[in-house]
Amino acid sequence: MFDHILSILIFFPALAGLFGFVIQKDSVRAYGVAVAAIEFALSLWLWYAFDANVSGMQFMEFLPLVPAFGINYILGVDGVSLFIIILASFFTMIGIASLSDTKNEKNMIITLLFLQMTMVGVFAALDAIVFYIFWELSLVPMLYIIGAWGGPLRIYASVKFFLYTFAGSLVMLVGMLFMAYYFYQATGTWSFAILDWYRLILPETFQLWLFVAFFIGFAIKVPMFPFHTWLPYAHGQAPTIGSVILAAILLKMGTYAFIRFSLPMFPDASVFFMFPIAVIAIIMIIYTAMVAYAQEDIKQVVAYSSISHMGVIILGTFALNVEGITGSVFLMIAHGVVSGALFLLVGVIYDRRHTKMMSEFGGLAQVMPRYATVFGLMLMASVGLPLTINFVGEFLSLLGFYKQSHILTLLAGVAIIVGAIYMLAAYKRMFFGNVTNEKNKNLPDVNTREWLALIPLAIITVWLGVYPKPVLEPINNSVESIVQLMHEKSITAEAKERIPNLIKDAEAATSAQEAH
Amino acid sequence: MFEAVAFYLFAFLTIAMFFITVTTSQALYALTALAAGMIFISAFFFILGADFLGAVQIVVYSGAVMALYAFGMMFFDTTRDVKEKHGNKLIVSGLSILVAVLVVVIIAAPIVSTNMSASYPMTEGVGNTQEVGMVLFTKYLVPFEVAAVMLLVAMIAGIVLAGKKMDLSLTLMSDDDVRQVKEEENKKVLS
Amino acid sequence: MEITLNHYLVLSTILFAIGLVGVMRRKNLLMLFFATEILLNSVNIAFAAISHFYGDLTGQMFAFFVIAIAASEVAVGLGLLIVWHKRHGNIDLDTMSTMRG
Amino acid sequence: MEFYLYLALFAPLAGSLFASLFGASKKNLIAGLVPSLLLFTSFVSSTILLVHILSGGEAVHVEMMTWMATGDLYIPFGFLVDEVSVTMMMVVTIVSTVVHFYSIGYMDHDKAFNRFFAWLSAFVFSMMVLVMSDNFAGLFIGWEGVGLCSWALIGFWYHKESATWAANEAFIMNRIADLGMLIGIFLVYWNTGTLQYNEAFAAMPSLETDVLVWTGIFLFIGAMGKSAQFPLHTWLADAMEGPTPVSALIHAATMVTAGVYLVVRANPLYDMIPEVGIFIASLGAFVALFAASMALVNRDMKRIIAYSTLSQLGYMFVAAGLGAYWVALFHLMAHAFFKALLFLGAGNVMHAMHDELDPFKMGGLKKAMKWTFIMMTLASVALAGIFPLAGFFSKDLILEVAFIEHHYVIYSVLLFTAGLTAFYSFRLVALIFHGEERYKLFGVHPHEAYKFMLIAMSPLLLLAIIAGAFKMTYFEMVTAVLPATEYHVHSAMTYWIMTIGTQLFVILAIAYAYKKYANSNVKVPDGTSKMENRLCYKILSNQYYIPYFYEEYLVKPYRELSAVFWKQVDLKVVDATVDGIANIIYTTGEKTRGMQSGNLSTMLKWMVVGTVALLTLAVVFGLAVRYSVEINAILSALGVK
Repeated sequence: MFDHILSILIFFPALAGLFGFVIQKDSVRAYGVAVAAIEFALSLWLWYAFDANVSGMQFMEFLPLVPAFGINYILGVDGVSLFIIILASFFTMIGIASLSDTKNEKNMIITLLFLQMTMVGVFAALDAIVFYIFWELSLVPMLYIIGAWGGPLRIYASVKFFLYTFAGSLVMLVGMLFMAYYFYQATGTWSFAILDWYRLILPETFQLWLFVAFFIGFAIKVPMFPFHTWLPYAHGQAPTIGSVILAAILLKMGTYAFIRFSLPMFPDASVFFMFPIAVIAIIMIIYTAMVAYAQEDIKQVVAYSSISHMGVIILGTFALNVEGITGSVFLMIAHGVVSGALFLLVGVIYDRRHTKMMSEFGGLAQVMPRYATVFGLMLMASVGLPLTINFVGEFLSLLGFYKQSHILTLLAGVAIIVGAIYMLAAYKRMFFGNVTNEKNKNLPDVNTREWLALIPLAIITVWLGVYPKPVLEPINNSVESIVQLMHEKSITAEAKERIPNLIKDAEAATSAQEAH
Repeated sequence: MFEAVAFYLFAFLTIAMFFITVTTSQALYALTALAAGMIFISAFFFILGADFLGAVQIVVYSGAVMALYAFGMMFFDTTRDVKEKHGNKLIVSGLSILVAVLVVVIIAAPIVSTNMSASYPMTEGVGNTQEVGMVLFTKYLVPFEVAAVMLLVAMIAGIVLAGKKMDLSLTLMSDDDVRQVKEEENKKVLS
Repeated sequence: MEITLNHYLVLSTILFAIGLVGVMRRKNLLMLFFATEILLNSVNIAFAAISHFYGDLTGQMFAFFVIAIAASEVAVGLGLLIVWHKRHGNIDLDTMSTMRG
Repeated sequence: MEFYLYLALFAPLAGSLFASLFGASKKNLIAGLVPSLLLFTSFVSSTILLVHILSGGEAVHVEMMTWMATGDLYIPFGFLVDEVSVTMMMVVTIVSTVVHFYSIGYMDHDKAFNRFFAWLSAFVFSMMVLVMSDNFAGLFIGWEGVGLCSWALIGFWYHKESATWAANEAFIMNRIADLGMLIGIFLVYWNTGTLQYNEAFAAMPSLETDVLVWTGIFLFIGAMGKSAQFPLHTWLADAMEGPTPVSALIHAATMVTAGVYLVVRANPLYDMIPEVGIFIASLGAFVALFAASMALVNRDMKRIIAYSTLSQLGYMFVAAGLGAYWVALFHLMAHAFFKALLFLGAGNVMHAMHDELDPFKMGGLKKAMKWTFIMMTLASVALAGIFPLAGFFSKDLILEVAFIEHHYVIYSVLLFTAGLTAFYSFRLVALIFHGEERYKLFGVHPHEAYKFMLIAMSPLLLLAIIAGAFKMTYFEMVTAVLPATEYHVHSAMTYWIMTIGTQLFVILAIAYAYKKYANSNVKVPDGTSKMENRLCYKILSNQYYIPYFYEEYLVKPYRELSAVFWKQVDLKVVDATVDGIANIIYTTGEKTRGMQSGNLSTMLKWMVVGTVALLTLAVVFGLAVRYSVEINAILSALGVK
């Protein structure tokens, strides 16, 4: 059975979702939680069975779909995707468990289960077409979640979200088709398998064009400045659970795809575009942080802070060395946990007051001390305090990029300042001061169901901040193999120089030791 | 010399007939002129040695198609003019000529660049009809059969479309019945 | 005075233009069908002429199929025409605006 | 010994977690007592470690577990107890134990008693991590940790707008410096390949001077933030919004000295780059004078002490910058004792005066608060550097260092500042405890603090008095790891002249302060007196208009720019562009909709137009293919290809 663990992980929730249509309305939540819990257990088993010392793909599955054009159903995980899959199943579980009372609860839970299928599918797919299918499919449940359960502007927001990301991914599809065509030209056989594409060395001009094609698709998903404007609307209108999943998992698709596609396939183009992208990332970091500071809606603050953090992830990815990429992958997970938790926390107060405007609050620390504590913890994690999960990722990302550029890292490091500014300002407005609004006087503190979601997140936040090794190690091994591949594939002298050669370095190190 | 005279004569006649077809406001004139034009065209085919094609042209157009049009016109009042608003004539004729020139250029281009060779050369001493038969029933057999099926389909379609309520004869019905039938029709249309 | 391929092609062009003029300016549906016939025939002339001057039968074959298509088109077209006339009592193009977007 | 190390380190954490269990419940004495006792345990463990080190034992070095490991980077949770860190540990544990016990009394009536102890112990834990870590990353953990706790404790009374504002200001300003620190850490890593102190410092001599200078500068920027050096100094005075024990522990004795500790810890680096050292020393001297001048006219008891702290930090940086690391550390230690004492005394006064901070509204309190009066006076004497109290030994040493290193400008600045220090310290003492009992005007009935609070303070008093006696023991101990430069003035004559001169100068300043403020003519200033309208008074009392400048030219523009970015740029440019593209497509559809009039004739015309277009394309491409050779020739002639 466990030979097909990935397929099971992908299709089990979808099948269970289909089955969910016949479940009684009263018991659907229990059913959803059970399904998600089984899925989470399976993903944990995946982690348990995962061999951290192997840098390549594991649990590979292969099923021919259109052999004539080399389109096959190929799955596999490595250290980069493993934890995002676990995170996806984890968030679906706690998302369903902590779902506050919504209309059409049944539809919501079934939609979430379908969404889970697409999320796991994206991160497990090793065939470009399969990847693309899941990538696009993931839009549908999200569109539905925003459009059906969203706020007053939900139609505008969901259509914008859908069309924007869809337009970007069409460009990406063109890139994929051309890549496959080029592969055909070079080898005489068609293939959409990513691992086959890894082996292909492209001329630099092709790399540049293909990189741009893929970049547009990914950048909109991330979202990178200036393609980010769909995100605040989507977050602003989406229900809590939608925001949580969107921020925690869906945004990671873009950054994950950079590591899965852009870097190993186009190493020279990556080096060529490194500085422009770094500049964009810095704009993302500082500009969106400032925009976040100006917000009046707490959810928008968190939404813009997501963009700001994604900037750091991008920067780490384009550090093109092991430290930076490992850091960015770790930060993906960290940001997933922290921003997911922050959105959940915003949802907690929204459920009570049905408003997200910060001016409506103030002095909540007196009324809801436990809530304020958890919020404070997540806020500090978001700000990147050491011994919280975010710091590890941010530190490594910036550390990695420092190798490439001093000045740009200095600018990007402003993230830790501006991040503190908007977060603390928001916290101050919401929690400090006296309770001025009558409606806030008798708010109940966090209830059991909310604790159910928040406690695991808080534990992860601290645990992985103090002891990130179990996660960092598998990521590190996979990233090392990617970096080595990039170094070997690169053509230009600049790329050879910018991307470290791990084997040579290792040999040099051992010979130096021997010399001692 | 004979060829030239024949060409110019028939060319003039064809153009004239077709010109009448597209300009006259009387449907009956147009129909007649079209039929004449079709027959004159067949003359070109004979001049060009495509005897079989010429024969087919006369049979199909002047016979079948024209008869069909004639019958068709009996269904409606052809004497009543359709009021025709005419737009900018310059645009219409300009566009027409442009398209025509382009089509000819495209058709003629491979010939002008003389990179075309006969894939089914005409054999000497064999009649055109025989040649046509040879090619049509070997190389073009499948398209030929498809065309046959298509014609059959078209025939059935024509009958079905035009022949609804053929069992009712308006001429034999009383005026009230006709009115009733018309009302039913209108209802259908409105609904 | 030799009659060359070009003469035929010019003739074909002229007839095609006449046909297009008919297509564009007639508002009577029946006339539209007539104009279509003219278009098809003008091309047939070109086919036959090329076939002749290059000693290749393909042109003639093409012309045959064109004629076959023309015949089918007339059959179906007239059927539709009649249905339309029964419904609306006229065959004026300007009244046919159900495809308005 | 490892056991004591872990005990010293984790006992405060355990205390913090214990207290936080009661975080949201009512005041519970247990929540205060247990952390205090645990801290006492930590203090005992530190003492055992100190004894171990003093008796010539090896430095205790443990590696608890891996923190981060990726690529070539390897960061463990490693802890090192050597001569320097054990000194810091002693300072931290002594002061914090005292402050903890004191706080049980001080926070007696506060609703958030439990929360206070949770944070206070958490702070001590962070501080211990900071001083005990054996690598830069661990240092940074503590560095940020103390920042967090400082934020939470400054904003402890979060219902006060000023408190939360000050908390955020402190955190953000520290973050600015932390960025410098982080960059410094990156520099260390990429140039030496490690973040362990010993390995990194061992690799440094082979590096280029440029790199070392930059590393030194960036690390020092980090130190500037924590130690509130100019221009990042404004948060320290505002941080006085926190409870007074917090000010005593964090903003006088421990956290603010972390910057000095960093420079001392990185002494191998700063030894190699004397030019940066000079900069540090000059900045320190400047801050010493600058802060002292602001303390002269301030009318807020706690702020005066805060400025004095700032000024003393300047002294420490002078010593550290000039390479006299052990002197800096010694002054750090002595200062921690008497300054914490001063603050706790101020806390007593505040308690007695119902949180009144203006010393002009007090006066004559020595009758009501005898013990507090004695303690504060002695602390002030120590601060002023009068023989034989602690301040004399440490502060005079710094003056000597400056003199011996031939930095006479720095020396004279520091000497002058010493006079100012004495003046404002005793201005405060005089205003509070001497003169007329002005507080009666405000209907306050002062009372002495709880006995056990006074007892809790007594160790500090003792240390403030006798700390100087340990100078030689201390010197022998720390010079095992720090450069052992002894500072002796060449001729005994000069030495005596200097010492006695300084003493006289200081005593004169004290006498002047008493003369001016201890008499019965002192009135509560109402903004009309001649002095208050002088320009220099205004500049000083407005802190050189620096907070005003920051508010007007940094904070406000940032806020406005943020609003502009959001309202104008993000919504009106970036988002509008996207919507604009969508709108173009939408309106194109809307406009061309007219084409689909449904009129067959029109549509036929359009069809013909389309045919024309397609056919034209066909012809053009056909021609292009046919004449491709010529076209290429023309293009290449034009230089396109």
